Amino acid sequence: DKAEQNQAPTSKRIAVVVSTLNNPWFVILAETARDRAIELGYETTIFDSQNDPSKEAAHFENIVASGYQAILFNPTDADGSVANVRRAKNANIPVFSMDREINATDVTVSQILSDNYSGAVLIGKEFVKQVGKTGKYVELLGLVGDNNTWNRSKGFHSVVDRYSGLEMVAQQSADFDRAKALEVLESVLQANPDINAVFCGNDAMAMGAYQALAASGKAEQVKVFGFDGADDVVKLIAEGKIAATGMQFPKVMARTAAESADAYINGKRDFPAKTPVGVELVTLDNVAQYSDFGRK
Amino acid sequence: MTSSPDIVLEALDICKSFPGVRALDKVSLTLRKGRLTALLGENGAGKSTLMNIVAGVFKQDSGDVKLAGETVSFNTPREAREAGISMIFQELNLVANLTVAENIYLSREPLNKLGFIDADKMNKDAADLLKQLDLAVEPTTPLSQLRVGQQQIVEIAKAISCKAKVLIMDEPTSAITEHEIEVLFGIINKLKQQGVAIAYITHKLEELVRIGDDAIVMRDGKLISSAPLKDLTRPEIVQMMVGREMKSIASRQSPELGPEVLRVEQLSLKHPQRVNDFVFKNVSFNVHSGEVLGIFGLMGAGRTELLESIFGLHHRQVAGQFFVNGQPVNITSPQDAIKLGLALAPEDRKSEGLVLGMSVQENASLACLAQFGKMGFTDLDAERQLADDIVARFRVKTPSVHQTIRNLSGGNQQKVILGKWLANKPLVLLLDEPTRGIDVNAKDEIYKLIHELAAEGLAVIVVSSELPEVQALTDRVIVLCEGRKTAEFSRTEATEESIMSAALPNGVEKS
Amino acid sequence: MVIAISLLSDSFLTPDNGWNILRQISVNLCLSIGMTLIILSGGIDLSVGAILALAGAVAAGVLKNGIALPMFDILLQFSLAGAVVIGIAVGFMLGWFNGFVITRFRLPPFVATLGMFSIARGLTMLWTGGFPVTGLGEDFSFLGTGAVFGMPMPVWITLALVVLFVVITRKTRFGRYLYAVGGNERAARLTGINVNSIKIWVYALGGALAGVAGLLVTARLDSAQPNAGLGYELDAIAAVVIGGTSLSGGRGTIMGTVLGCLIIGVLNNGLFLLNVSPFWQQVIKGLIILIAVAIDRINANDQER
Amino acid sequence: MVIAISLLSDSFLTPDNGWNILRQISVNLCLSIGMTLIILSGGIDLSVGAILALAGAVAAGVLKNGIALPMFDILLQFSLAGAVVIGIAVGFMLGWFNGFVITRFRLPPFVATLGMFSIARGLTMLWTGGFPVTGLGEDFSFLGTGAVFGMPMPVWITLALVVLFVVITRKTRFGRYLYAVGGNERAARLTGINVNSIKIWVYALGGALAGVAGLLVTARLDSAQPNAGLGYELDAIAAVVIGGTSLSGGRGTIMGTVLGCLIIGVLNNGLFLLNVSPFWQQVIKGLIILIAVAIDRINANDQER
Ligand SMILES: Nc1ncnc2c1ncn2[C@@H]1O[C@H](COP(=O)(O)OP(=O)(O)OP(=O)(O)O)[C@@H](O)[C@H]1O
Ligand SMILES: Nc1ncnc2c1ncn2[C@@H]1O[C@H](COP(=O)(O)OP(=O)(O)OP(=O)(O)O)[C@@H](O)[C@H]1O
Ligand SMILES: O[C@@H]1[C@H](O)[C@H](O)CO[C@H]1O
Ligand SMILES: [Mg+2]
Ligand SMILES: [Mg+2]
Repeated sequence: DKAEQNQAPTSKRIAVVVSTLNNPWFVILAETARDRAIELGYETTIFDSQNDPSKEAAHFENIVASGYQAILFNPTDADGSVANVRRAKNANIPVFSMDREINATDVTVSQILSDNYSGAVLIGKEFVKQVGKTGKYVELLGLVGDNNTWNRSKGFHSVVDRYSGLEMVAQQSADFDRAKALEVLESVLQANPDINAVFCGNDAMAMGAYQALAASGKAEQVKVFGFDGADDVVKLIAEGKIAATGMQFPKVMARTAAESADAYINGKRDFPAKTPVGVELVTLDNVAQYSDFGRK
Repeated sequence: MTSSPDIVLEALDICKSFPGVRALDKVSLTLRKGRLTALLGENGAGKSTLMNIVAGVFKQDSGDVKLAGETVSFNTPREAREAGISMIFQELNLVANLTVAENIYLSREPLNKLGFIDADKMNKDAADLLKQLDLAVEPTTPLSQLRVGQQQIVEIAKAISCKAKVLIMDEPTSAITEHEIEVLFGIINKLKQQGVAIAYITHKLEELVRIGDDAIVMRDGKLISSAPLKDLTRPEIVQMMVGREMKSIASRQSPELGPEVLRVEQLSLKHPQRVNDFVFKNVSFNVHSGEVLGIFGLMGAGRTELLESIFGLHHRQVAGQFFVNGQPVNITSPQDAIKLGLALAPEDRKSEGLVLGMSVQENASLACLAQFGKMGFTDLDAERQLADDIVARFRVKTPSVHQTIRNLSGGNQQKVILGKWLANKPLVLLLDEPTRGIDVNAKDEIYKLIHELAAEGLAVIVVSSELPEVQALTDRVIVLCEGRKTAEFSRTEATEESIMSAALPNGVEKS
Repeated sequence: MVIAISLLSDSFLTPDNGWNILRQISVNLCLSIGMTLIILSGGIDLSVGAILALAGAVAAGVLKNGIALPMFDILLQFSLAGAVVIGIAVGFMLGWFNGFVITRFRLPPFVATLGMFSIARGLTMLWTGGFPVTGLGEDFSFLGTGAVFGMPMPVWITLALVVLFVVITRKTRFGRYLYAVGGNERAARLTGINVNSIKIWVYALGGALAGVAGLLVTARLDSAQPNAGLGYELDAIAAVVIGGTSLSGGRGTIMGTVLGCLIIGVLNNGLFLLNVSPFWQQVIKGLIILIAVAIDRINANDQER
Repeated sequence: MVIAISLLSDSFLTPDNGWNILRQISVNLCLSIGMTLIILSGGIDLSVGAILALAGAVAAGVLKNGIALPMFDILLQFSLAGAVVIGIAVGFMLGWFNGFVITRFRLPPFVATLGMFSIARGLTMLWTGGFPVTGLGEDFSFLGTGAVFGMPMPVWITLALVVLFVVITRKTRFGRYLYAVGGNERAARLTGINVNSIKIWVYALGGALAGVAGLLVTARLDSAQPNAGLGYELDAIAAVVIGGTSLSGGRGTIMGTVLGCLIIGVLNNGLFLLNVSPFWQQVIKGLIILIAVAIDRINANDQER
């Protein structure tokens, strides 16, 4: 096709397009994908979409124009990214999405996904187990424009809302950000000093929430639940200070994506449309098996 | 009330207050067809305020304005203009980044059939107008490239181009030279013949002989007199303005000259735009302790830039040598100049001399703040003392030293600037048009001050465009013409004819 | 800069990449044209990115779902053209509100538009519930992804806007007044220009252009994202300033802004093509902006003196 | 506003919540003090948020890992005080660089600091590799979370800075020159003030204060986040402007800025206390900013005329 005719590639190239590098979780994802692709013999570049589907669109255009062989893709948005991927598909560049789903099955070769909803269901169940059937809690949402925010929130509520004794006294956004979570919880605690638990849409917010609680001497009384499996949170779970988190496997997803792309380039064509990578519940009981963002 | 047919505009018992100031207290004014009415009074008497009310800029607190017998009330200057009242404001009201023609026709641009601005017609009309006014600039020149005097002429062009029935001119001649004044007077007389009623504010009483018909004199917001000019003598007018009798400027005695304090040799400044051209070239002169040296020249002769160059402003473009107390020195910035004992009161007080948002006290101490207090802290009491001293010594009219300096009249602002520099105990004082826009009384006070300072041993260099001022003030005059020093006169040689002929470019004859 | 990048990467100077760059700058250019007007008039607008998001979301919403008026039991359906008009109208109205607040209550434009930023972001979230509006149909997508005579639609649209606003700024009274108001507001007022009305129009136009930009973004992605346009106001201001327009008003041109957008676009594109790591990209981009504008300044100063 | 919130929520007017609000505004206040100086001098600084991040990351990095000098085979270890000094010094130097570029090459401050924004963000990513630097020890955390005599450390630190800079702006020559430069740069220059040196100092101080803010953020989170301070520059500018400082320079006070920060802080806190939905929060916040500043304007105008 056109791109390939124009640019007789000097070497084999793979692009890693990541939604943002402003969050270490994605840095791990992107760098693991890159490193694996390099190991497999590709020249590899990371493109940072800065959480903006339009910037992502620009990356895809540039990638198409300069003739990469495959794209390892972490979308900015399930819907907003569809048109971008279609553009690559039309140029015959295979796209393997990682972590986040996109709402179209026909455009990617394969989606290697974190099952956010199910993971949050697991957290919800653990929440009921640890907090009990009555109590007050706060939910800290991630970026309100991000669909993982809502997948996690919905998964969690699908369980917890069945218990009418569990009252959500505040639901606020802290943008997946540690500093914001700290401030939001500080304020929320003023109005609700008697809460029993906090559910956070990711671990950065769980850390911020934990710090707010620790600072006001409520860390013992209030249970914190996170999502991701970040380093600090895993450590605090081991110390019994954070209740649980949903462990995602960014490194597994990234490696799988890179290896699939390599297989595709070498002629393989049958890939499952979706490869869900389960989210595992990490609690004090099983924390020994985990390190940051993965199993030991 | 008798209304005669030649009355075009009447203002009746106008009152207007600003916070803390009663700017107008029952002032009335009548403008007649084909006659020029002068508004006279000291700085702050309320002349501009009255005219701003007539032109729709301010609203009066009470009183009526009648145009052709009808009471009118304008909400904007545009409404006034559409009713036939056009005003040249005291402060330039031009847009620096537009061209000359664009400024003249701003808000009245000619349009072509498509509704777009007809630039060709506009430039052609502007060119005609500029020719009438004898201003030799292209209509397409950006206004920012014109000097203040030329801009003032553009302002005049703008006002007369709307063919108004009433034309108000607030100090139109304060920034232009003899030649332009001639041209302007010609136009004024023509407009009068066409029946235009003119209100004219000026501090240059001698102009009135040439163009004036009637006059009102104001003091502290009150009307003192309203009469035909032929019934008034100059001393009477001045006395009414000031409220007391005034001695005319004491003629300057030949001073005791001290040693030479400043000498410049072969000073040249490259032209900002034109390669290989100079704003001024190879200018040399010196000045002694106790001496007042005048620098005369026509508009654009290069005097302002000469002073600025001495003060270290254009040092990358300047060639030549400076000597202070006989020693060769480098002056590469105003700081250097100040350290060597120089002080400059710039031409444009408001935009260059003062921080308008600061108080009298803060402006007064700005040049010598380092003298008060230690370790970078300012001793506010000492600062206050300084400001009080300046206010007392120079008789600055201000309610308090904490008054924002923007609210002072021009003469009083100028006194603060002088005071600020003197606190620094300079050797040489550079004054660029020190009395522009300043009333007779304040002017006289500033002359006296300058002479006192010289008597105390200061060297003073005064740039002025007013011949009488140069003659009254200075001990020696050098004349610049198109950037060259064309003559140097001692006090006795400095006659009007000799100075003017040195100032005029070759081949130009003055009518 | 262009030369340096082309020497370093063969993919840079290809026609394809040329269209790429133009398509990529079209949204920023759209915002930057409005921002130029606003800055020329002596103001600033921090809300254009937020208005972009709201306009895109509203247009997408009415196109997809219409507007239900429960009290009359009516569902208004909108054609593509209707949705486009509504999107632009939303931008226009919010911009108009900016101008109204700035002139009526004399709020500093910085504060007024910062307030609007927050309001429009919130309204977008309320309108969309935080979810993108997707599946807007081929016709609408065509605006963002189609091409006519080989030239991408967004480029056609922005080209038309550039021409329109070059004419407006250079040939019309409105354009002239814009410069006058920004250059010397007092003089403009005393000369009889209705300064407030000019300002309100300027912000309203800036808003309408943000509406157009919102349509372009939405059409390109076939999806209205609730957090679209985050930070775009700074990109637009940067393009305007790099293009030589003075932030204090009265001086600058639309063509300068086009150049500013091109510089930024070429820079972004070139750094990717050169395979610079994303972290270094930021450092280099910052340095190049500094150097580009510094060179511009040095040249300007040489001419001035 | 305070009254309205207290009527609506009992938790608002408690001493605890008072400390809470003060602790929360301390970072913004720190940046805003610097921003006040910069705006008073007639400039603007878009890089303070980015400088905050870099300063925090560098301080955390040297505290945790020291600096390795491979060519001398030395590992420099840093005490807490050393790390604090280094953090502030990093801020100071970047700010100095801003001032240098602005005065030496006459870049518009907007562009120069936008360039620095990008550079400092990139450097932060390069320094941290995109990962937070965590586990900085009790002593360091104490700066952010501890309290002395019941008053939180960040509040002590910012209080000291407020006092210091109130004195500097009101009592020192430097402060006076600041107002003069911002009020009329040319007149200041003609009066013999070294305008360039004042400006460089102003930006350097702004940078140093961003460094302090970076330390506070890092200490409070016990972690230097690479993306710390995103968007904080706008919050700081907003606080300064809401506090009555004119963006054109020369007019304003530190105490006004303190008030501006308080208004924003009370607003944020109150909206959380009332558990307003995040979507509505943005709308309400925008409206309240508009209304607060409009009322301020109306009062000011009443006094003026
Ligand atoms: N906008 C204003 N706000 C406050 N006070 C003002 C304002 N304009 C003028 N004044 C005051 O009103 C009085 C009259 O001022 P006005 O400008 O009319 O004087 P003027 O006779 O034109 O003086 P000059 O010869 O210096 O131009 C002065 O005391 C002045 O300080
Ligand atoms: N901004 C400028 N742009 C272009 N030329 C200028 C500019 N300013 C001054 N000049 C030129 O410099 C020369 C000297 O101007 P300058 O203002 O020093 O004259 P002056 O004798 O002080 O006149 P004035 O009576 O207006 O004060 C003139 O030839 C003028 O054309
Ligand atoms: O899956 C990722 C991570 O959880 C991150 O912390 C926030 O964004 C989500 O999409
Ligand atoms: Mg006057
Ligand atoms: Mg001059």
